[in-house]
Amino acid sequence: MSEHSHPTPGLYVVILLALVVGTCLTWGIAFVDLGKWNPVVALTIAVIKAVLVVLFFMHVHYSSKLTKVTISAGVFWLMIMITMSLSDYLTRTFLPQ
Amino acid sequence: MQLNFPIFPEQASSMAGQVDALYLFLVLITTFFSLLIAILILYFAIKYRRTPGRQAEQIHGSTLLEIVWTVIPLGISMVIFVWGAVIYYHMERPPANPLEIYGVGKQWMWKFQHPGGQREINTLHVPTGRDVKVTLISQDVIHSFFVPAFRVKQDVLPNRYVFTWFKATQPGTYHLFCSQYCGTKHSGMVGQVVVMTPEDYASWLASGKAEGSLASLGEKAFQQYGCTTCHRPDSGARGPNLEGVYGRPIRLTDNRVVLADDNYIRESILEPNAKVVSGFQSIMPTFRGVVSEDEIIAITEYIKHLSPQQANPLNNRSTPTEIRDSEVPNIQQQNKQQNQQQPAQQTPQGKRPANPSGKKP
Amino acid sequence: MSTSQTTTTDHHPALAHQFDSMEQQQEASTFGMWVFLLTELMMFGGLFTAYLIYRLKYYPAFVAGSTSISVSWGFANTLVLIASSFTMAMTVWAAQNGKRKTQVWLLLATMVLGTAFLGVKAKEYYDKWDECHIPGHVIGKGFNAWGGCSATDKSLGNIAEEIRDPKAHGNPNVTEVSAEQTAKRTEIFFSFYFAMTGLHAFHMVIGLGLLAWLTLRARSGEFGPAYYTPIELGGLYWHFVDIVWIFLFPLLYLISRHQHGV
Amino acid sequence: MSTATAIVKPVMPERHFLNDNYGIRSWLLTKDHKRIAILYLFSITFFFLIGGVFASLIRLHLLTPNGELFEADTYNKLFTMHGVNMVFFFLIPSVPAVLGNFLVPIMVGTKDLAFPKINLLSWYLYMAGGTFSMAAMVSGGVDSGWTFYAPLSSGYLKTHVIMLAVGVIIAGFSSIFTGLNFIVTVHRMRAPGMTWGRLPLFVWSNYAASLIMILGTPVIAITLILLALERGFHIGIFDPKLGGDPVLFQHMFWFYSHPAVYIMILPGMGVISEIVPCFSRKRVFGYSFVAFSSVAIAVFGFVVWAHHMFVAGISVYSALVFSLLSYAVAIPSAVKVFNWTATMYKGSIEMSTPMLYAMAFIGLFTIGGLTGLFLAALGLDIHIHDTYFVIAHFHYVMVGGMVTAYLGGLHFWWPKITGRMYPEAPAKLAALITFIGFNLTFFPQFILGYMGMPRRYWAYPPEFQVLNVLSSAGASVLAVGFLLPLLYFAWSLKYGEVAGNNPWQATGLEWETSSPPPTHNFHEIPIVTKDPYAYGEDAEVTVVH
Repeated sequence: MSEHSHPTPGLYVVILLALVVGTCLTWGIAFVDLGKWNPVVALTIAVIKAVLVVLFFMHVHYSSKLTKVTISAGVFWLMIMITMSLSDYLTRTFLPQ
Repeated sequence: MQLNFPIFPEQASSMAGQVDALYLFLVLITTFFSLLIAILILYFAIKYRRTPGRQAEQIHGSTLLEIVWTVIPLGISMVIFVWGAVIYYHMERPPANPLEIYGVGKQWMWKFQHPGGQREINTLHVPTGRDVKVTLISQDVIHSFFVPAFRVKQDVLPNRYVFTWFKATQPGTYHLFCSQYCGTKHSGMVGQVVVMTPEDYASWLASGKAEGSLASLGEKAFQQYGCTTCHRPDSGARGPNLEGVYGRPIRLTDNRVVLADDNYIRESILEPNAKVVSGFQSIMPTFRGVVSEDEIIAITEYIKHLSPQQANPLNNRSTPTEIRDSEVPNIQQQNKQQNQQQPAQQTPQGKRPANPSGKKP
Repeated sequence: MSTSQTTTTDHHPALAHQFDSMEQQQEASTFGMWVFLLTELMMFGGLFTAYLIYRLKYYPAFVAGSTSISVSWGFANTLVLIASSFTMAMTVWAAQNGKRKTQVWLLLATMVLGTAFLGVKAKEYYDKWDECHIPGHVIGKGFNAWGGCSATDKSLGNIAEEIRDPKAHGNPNVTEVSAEQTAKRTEIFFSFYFAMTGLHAFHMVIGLGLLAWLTLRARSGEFGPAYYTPIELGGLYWHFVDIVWIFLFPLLYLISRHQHGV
Repeated sequence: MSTATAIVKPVMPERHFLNDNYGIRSWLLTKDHKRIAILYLFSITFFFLIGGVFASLIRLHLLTPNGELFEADTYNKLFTMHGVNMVFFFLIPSVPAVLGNFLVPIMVGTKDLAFPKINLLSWYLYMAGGTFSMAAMVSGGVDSGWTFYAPLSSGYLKTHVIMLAVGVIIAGFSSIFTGLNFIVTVHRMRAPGMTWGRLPLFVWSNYAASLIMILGTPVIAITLILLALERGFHIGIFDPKLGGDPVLFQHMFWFYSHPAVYIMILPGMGVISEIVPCFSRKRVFGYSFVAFSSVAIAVFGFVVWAHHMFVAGISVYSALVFSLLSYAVAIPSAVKVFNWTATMYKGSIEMSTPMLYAMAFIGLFTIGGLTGLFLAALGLDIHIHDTYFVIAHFHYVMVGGMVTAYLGGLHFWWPKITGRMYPEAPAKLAALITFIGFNLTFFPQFILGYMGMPRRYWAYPPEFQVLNVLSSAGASVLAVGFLLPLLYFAWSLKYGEVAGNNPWQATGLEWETSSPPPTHNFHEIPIVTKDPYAYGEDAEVTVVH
């Protein structure tokens, strides 16, 4: 990895600013009524922020394919857990309590 | 020790034959492949045993063979899947016009309530030739209602109704097991299912001491807890009118549509504010910790029997909230069909449970 | 075979015996960290799955519970954590470029920010304690959605009151009875709030321990362009914890905020 | 080739990992993967014996139908502790932590695992987890069943559920670290020339199992943590009384615990893939299919978990999906069985002890796997779910499959680990006894299960007694079969014939180094130029050292 290029402090500052803007945006939009899109927007911003952190702060943008595959596998497995669990809950009348 | 021990369970329900057929098919498959592999291994081990000078013939593999023994098992397993799924679907889809029995599991006993008001503990009497639907709930941990002779099993969950159904074919006495580990006396949570001919069953029903039908018990509870104060048919009522509501889609304040089934009624008693009917205020207090499971069952049964004076009101779709079929979530469709048969329900000897609507709430 | 045991002379002191070269060591260590973060992801993932299912099930209660926690503190904490991620990223950069003093200062800055985060978290927890919004019957004096089981100010933490607040222009059908029932169910929201933020805070504490250890090693000049793997691994861990929070913030603090105002 | 080995009488190497260092410290603080494997060997054997004692007591109790030997509570504790010990402290770590730990670095041609300290830590975690579970056992036992189903375990039992759960969680982290070490080692530490296509199948299968360890185990950890929180602080997660959902516990539990059975069986399959070619003197048939089927099992294994929940109240549609997907796991398993069988075709087969175990494995695993089809078939599973049929099925896979493979592997690599041969005659006898005892124990349980005998029953209807007596009788035979190896393995440490580097004339890097191997595995890091299992080409050449 040492031969690969590394991000510079300048880029780090840009990412930091992007993250701060993202956070403020999340906060601000939370008070605007978007109906059912509120959580979607909030999570989309969260995903973008997470991707920025992963790519640049965690250097994945500059890392080997193996690292990228590893991360994708993790996300994929998480999705398996969530979607397959929900496949049960969403297809029965929800547990009345 | 019984030395003439059986090695195959009795078949006492309409489902048993179907399940056994699949079982025997699978036994056949298993025997065939196990023997095939065993014979091949032993044959190779002997035929190609190491003798001085024997050289193995190097074979790297064969893609054709790999494909063959991928596709054949895949084909066989798809047959098994479809076969199993068909039986399962049949099991999960309750029959029209069943005899409805309620069962409550608790550490460590089974309680059953018949529509006529008869109660039993650890014993369940059912007639032959009639579809019996057992609606189950647990008072504490998870239990499982298991009658091997019928090939039915259903985990019994706390706080949620589940059901299983069967059609007994052979009179006799069969095991009832709890098959989900439920604590110290798990193996003591056993009982009997007594299957009788319809005539015997009728006389058993008649001989049983019932304090009145389940629905009439429910009516008593309904009045005792003051439900009638708000749930009235007149226009000024503070709660929705419950007449003919059972089995119908209901529109809620948040525009969702749910089905008024056993679970919905139960939830509305215990957590009234969770799904409030459109046009009503959520002012009903919770009855959690006040009513018992048995009473909820009785009240549910009572609500089922509450019908407006029209002939068959539950088939009448034009409810006050105007719900179209397409709005009802798919999963609920099948429940609905089954539930619409409800008003026709009668006990075998043709005696309707004490008519609660005689005293219109 | 390039390296074997005989050529020990050109070994970097930090090269472990099982590796052939510093490069292999660094690649293996980084990859190992990623694999570990995968398990962490699945661990938090289990919680997120459960959270999602209950959020669907008890949505009104989750809204009420979410509204009762302070969005300002959560917002501030998000910024603090993002800033700490930045200083951590800069630490790795400083190590790569052999800036020893900068490394130490940046590590200290990261730790200060991390501690600040935990401080805010502690303050939030204390508020919930004060309002008797701790789920269960063992810690505190039992859950009380009406709040104020020990506080003098009775208006504090009355979730039922908040649900009925005219400002809450959500469901016009809210009545005293239904508000009470919803308020009771917020207990399950708080179970998840404490489980998720608690597990996250636990990771922060471990992270701070790691950073302290790294600071000591950085001070002795152990890390430079040739060897900075531990700093990088610490950074990966710290950023992961940051990412978890990036999701926790909207999921816990911002459920249907628009109905209730700040 | 037999003449070549007969002439050169092998001698023990002067220095090897066992005599490089002495003293308790050199063991307890060792970072050598081989010594850690030995530590695991002893501790796992210990837990196997404890679990075995519980199993024997269960079978003894079930001789009579009315529950005459133990109280119901005691019986419930017995099967709980049997399950917990065997699943979490024997089956999951057995092949990976003992044989895998010893062999994976040697097989890929490196000096040690990537993270030796973490490897040692994982043994300590295992022991700490074991200590918690033993403490729970000693302080009164736990009667939750190894599945810990809520709300029974979270709200109703009076025993030390939390302590046991903590033990399982800690042991889980031990497993995570082992998996992590394997994955990194396989990716980053392979010797020059050791391409993915040349990796021994044992490494492939351990790699696949490691994937499950790192992706699945954290979920059981968080599940049990939530369970412990609910039990300790009465917060509502799973208990419906507190607003929770008990089915969610089952989803999360089986998300790990179903793939976990592949953690158990995959490394066992790897052992068989080594033994069969060696004693058939043949390349493994369809190398890449066997290798990829391991990975396929690991991946598909994650999407089938709810087939444990067909009667638990999940939705009809989800049950259909999970049933369909369950058959996806059956295919790669079948592919493996066919490939092993084909490997024997036209071989030069020597029926030594490891081969006997391997053949037993193939047969028993076939039965175990095929009876899994019964349980994945929805309509049929309704009847046999939670009966002795399930018990028989998973013991066929776990004992008939996994334990058999473990014993086979132990015999196969015993000369490599200790430098000495085990005695062949008693070993063959033990293999035979195990096979007979095993079938006698568990075959009747299939019939019992279809008859409807539910599992975890302290007392049962009298018509089930004959089959239960048969099963118990088989268990006593099986116990003899399991105890015999203990004796002759111990005996062989002193009196066994010196094995030499490659007593089986097998291929693979582990056979190119001395037996026992030196501390750093190889005197010189090997360069791999051949395909794996290159039997019949120049296998003999490698023997001469």
